[in-house]
Amino acid sequence: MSYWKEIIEGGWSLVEGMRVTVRRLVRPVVTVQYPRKQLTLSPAYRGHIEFKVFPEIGTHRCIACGTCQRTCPSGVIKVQGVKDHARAPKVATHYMIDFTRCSLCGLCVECCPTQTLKYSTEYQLEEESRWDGVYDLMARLEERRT
Amino acid sequence: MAEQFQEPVVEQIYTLNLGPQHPSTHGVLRVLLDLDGEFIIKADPVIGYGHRGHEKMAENRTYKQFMPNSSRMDYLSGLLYNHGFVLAVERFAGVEVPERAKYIRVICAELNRISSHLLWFGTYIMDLGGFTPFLYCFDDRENILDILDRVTGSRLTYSYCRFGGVNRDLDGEFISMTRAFIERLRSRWTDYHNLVTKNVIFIHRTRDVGVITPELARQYGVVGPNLRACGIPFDVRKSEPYEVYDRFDFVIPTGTKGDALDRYNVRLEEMEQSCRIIEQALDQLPEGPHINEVAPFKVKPPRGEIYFAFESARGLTAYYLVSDGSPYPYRCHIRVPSFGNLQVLTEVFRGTLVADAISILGSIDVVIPEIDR
Amino acid sequence: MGSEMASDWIRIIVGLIIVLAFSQLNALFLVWLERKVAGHIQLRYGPMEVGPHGILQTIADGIKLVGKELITPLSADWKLFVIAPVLVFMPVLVAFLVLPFDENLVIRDMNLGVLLIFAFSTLSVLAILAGGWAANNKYALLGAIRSVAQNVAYEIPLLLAVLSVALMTQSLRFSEIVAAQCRVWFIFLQPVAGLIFLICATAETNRAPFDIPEAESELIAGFHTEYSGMRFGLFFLAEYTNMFIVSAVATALFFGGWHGPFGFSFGLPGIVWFLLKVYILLFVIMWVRWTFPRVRFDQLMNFSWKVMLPLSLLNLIVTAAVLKFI
Amino acid sequence: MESQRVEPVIKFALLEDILNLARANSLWPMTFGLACCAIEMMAAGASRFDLDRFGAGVFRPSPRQSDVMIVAGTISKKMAPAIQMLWEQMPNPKWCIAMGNCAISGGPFEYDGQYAIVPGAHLIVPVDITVPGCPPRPEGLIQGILALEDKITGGEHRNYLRRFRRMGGRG
Amino acid sequence: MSNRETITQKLQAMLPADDVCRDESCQAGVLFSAQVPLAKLRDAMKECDTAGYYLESITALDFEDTFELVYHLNCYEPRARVAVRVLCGHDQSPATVSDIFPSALWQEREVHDFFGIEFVGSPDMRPLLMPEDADCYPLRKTFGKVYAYHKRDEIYG
Repeated sequence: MSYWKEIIEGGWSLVEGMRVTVRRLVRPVVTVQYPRKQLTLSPAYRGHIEFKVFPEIGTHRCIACGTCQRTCPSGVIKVQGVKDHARAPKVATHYMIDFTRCSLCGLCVECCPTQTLKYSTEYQLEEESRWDGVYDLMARLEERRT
Repeated sequence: MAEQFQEPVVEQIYTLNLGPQHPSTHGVLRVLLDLDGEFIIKADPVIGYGHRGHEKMAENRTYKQFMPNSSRMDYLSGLLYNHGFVLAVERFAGVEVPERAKYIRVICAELNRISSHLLWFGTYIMDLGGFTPFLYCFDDRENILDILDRVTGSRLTYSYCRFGGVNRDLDGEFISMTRAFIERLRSRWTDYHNLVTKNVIFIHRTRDVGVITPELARQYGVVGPNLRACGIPFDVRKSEPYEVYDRFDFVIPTGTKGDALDRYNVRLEEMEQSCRIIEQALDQLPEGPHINEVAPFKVKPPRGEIYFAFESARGLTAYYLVSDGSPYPYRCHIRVPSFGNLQVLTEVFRGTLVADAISILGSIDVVIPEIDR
Repeated sequence: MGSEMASDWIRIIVGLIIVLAFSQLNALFLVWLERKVAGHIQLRYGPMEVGPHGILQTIADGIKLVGKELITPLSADWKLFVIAPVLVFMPVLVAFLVLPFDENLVIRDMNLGVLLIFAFSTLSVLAILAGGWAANNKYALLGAIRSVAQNVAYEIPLLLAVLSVALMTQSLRFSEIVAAQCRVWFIFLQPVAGLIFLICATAETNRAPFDIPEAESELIAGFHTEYSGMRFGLFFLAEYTNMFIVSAVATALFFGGWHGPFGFSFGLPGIVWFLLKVYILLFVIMWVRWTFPRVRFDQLMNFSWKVMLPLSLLNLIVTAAVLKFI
Repeated sequence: MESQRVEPVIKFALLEDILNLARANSLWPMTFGLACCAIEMMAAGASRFDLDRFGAGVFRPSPRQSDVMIVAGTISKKMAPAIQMLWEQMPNPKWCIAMGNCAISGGPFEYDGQYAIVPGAHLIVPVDITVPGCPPRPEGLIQGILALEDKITGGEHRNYLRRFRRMGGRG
Repeated sequence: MSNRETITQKLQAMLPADDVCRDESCQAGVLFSAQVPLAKLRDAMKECDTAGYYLESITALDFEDTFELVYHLNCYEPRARVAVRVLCGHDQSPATVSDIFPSALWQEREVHDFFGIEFVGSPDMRPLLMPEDADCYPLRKTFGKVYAYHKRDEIYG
């Protein structure tokens, strides 16, 4: 008789499973239609790094000390700076990052002595070729400021 | 069925190649199966397709620079590995960690464990042929990723822990979202049990399939939920309590027979235990700094070695660090749970059907880049 | 004699054109319906962007498949490899010949209509075997062998269930079977046979819990692993048209063909009732597919030989006994 | 090893347009996850960022029936020949998306002493679209697929079946 | 008497006193570490096997003067990890333990992959993680970019 009991029990468990799926069928859909509606990003989201714009001086405060260049585990950052005259503070002129080698660990943002780096909120990136992933932070800063 | 299976006399063995690209090998694992009809005579997993050389990278980077690698080995429980690495170096170099940071780390680690088990639950049922539970689990998992994204900044590979604390402090929103998530997850268990656990096809596909006896588990070094399914309550959080795990009371779920169904039940029960840990941790969350400001920037552990074991989602994982006093580790060996878990397959696959092999491989829950390091 | 022959020919040609058009459009609609039903069961939308609510999605898939390169593996037995998709699609079309869409809307009402359908539906198994074997791919071979074993195992209970209905109506002609159900449908008189028929039908079309031949997680893509482009498209369309035929036969045999429920037709023509019931049954088959995991191969065999066969035999005996003594 | 594209001899403008439009709107990706980015690819296919809305949700396991190969994860030297074989097995109008930093340029695992990985999928497979990020968010992958659709139909305005402008990214 | 007490007595009986050190607080994660000569490796492992231990990991350390193989064994009791350390020169090759602990099979293959240490008597020594045609031993300090290369006593004093 366990033969019949097993069949009936098995059948009932199948119907139970179908009830769960049909209830989900009528439940509202969870999808966020991405290109039309976008999710609100979390405040801590880590995109690629960017310069902070300090209101008092209107631009970044990078002194091209190279700490971030040395700390980065995968050697993503290349920075160059120039001094006006012997005793003037050094100011960064070129700041390039190869984002296709970055692992978003955040060491550069923390080790920066002048705290001038922050995470951008770019998350919809796609490029045609590998070399488009190299970003020039100076140009982005100008672009953002204008 | 597997015991009375003798080596059949077969003139021409039909070798099937569960290739590096196969929907149910969770990554790039290749298993060479010698088949007699549908039954497997010999299984020989070939690994190394996901080898990235983590241990060599540890020898030419400082401890802080090896941080991103730690969460990329087992990307399903990235935060647990990150947490383990940071704990190993802190105990080695003697760095102080404020109380609040310890609780934050435990909460995030347990959330990551639940998300790893949820993904296992989805992919395991998909291996057995049911597509829908996979998407329900991803729906729940997205909630956890939102919560963790809110505080760590990334969804999968976290570099959230620092030597001496965590990168960013929790806020009220995080706590309310976590509590809401736990209620939501608990309310869904009845649905999942009706859909899968009570399903007669699922039960027939998993009961008495891939039985691992305690003796076999001991010989092959199987750890984690697969070991607890054979009835041995061995959990690093209880046997070698690290961080603040000794302040929470939680039960170690164990199975009896050690078959795929027991592994399934043990993992579901573990998700429930993780929820309990998170609730207790949220209740006891102290105030205070989230990072030890005076922690040295360049960590220099003393000469010698440390073997720090912690419980990742798949079992006992350990960092074996040898230091020569410089900020660069001399040798960093990572003992990975899935290494032993996968090796036991050569024994368990013998005599089973191909469909059973997929079910066993799914129930053991391996992540390939974790094995290949 | 001439005019009678001529009108017969016209009927055949018009019927053929309607059948070809209907089966293609219906298959495209079913693929879209399946992806939408699967989507909404899984709390997502399914095709949305390609045309309003994604209705042009399957047309885009079809055109893309037509435009794909047809790869024939070098070591494959190319003659069989090329014939198999055509062989799998041909019996499916022939089965439309005898389906009772409405009172007199049947292309050719043969007195052995039911037998014809099942005779041709077994042909598709041969095509799957030819396709799997010719592809010279280990997974395809395993898939083909499994599909043969499965179809043979589930053919017998299917026929026995149909036999018990034929016993009640003393005929294999569709129109008579449907006519006999004008007041009470056979599903109420033969519930067990109906259930067996539905289960074996899903197994026959390699669907849902019984989709062992093209088990995605075990045998990559089963027998159509090596097929690309429109050849794979033909297998795909054949599967959905097969689903339509099986549920049409189930409606005709058990759910009262073109009759409304309990004789009240509420003014709707017969064909509307028939298509309504067919699409409800199709929805149930899709619903089952997205709910259950896959049965293992030997459990499949045990289920057929140890559960389905005895039950259908018992049902046949009970029907015969009841008919004898009334 | 740059395998060249076989250009058809006769070009019918209208037929080419229709075919490209159909191909763009039914890109069947091959389930081919290597490492962490595979989980984000699954998340993109799951119910919150549904890829099936664009017709790209049918993840075909066999290379014969797939159009786009999404290389998601680190390519180790042992895996490179397998990837090339898979690329050869795909029927011809085929595209490749390199998803994640490891597939684009070796990502965090690329340094001068690296012995185990191939620094970038472009060395073994012709890559059409790269999606940087480690791992890129599912929206990034959807952007990549939409960019591939624009590349196939030759410009966003020519994709008549889709009624929204692609936002974000550089566009 | 718990497994870890039996194994400590057995190993202490087998080895001279100075080769064995016991650290109750397990600060370095290991309760008991024993420096075993190459010849006695197999029977030390047999002791651990009979005492109910399982092999957790085999690690090879590369120093200028010698290799060192560290076998970590653990049992299902709190704080019961044992480390069996074996010094084997660059040219010597230790005996395999894969017949005592089957899990050692893959771990020895991995150590052979990365360091080129031959294990006598191991059933198959095919490369595990490296491609089949790998000729270099990557984890040796002489291969590729490495920070430092020390002698053993510079670290272990």
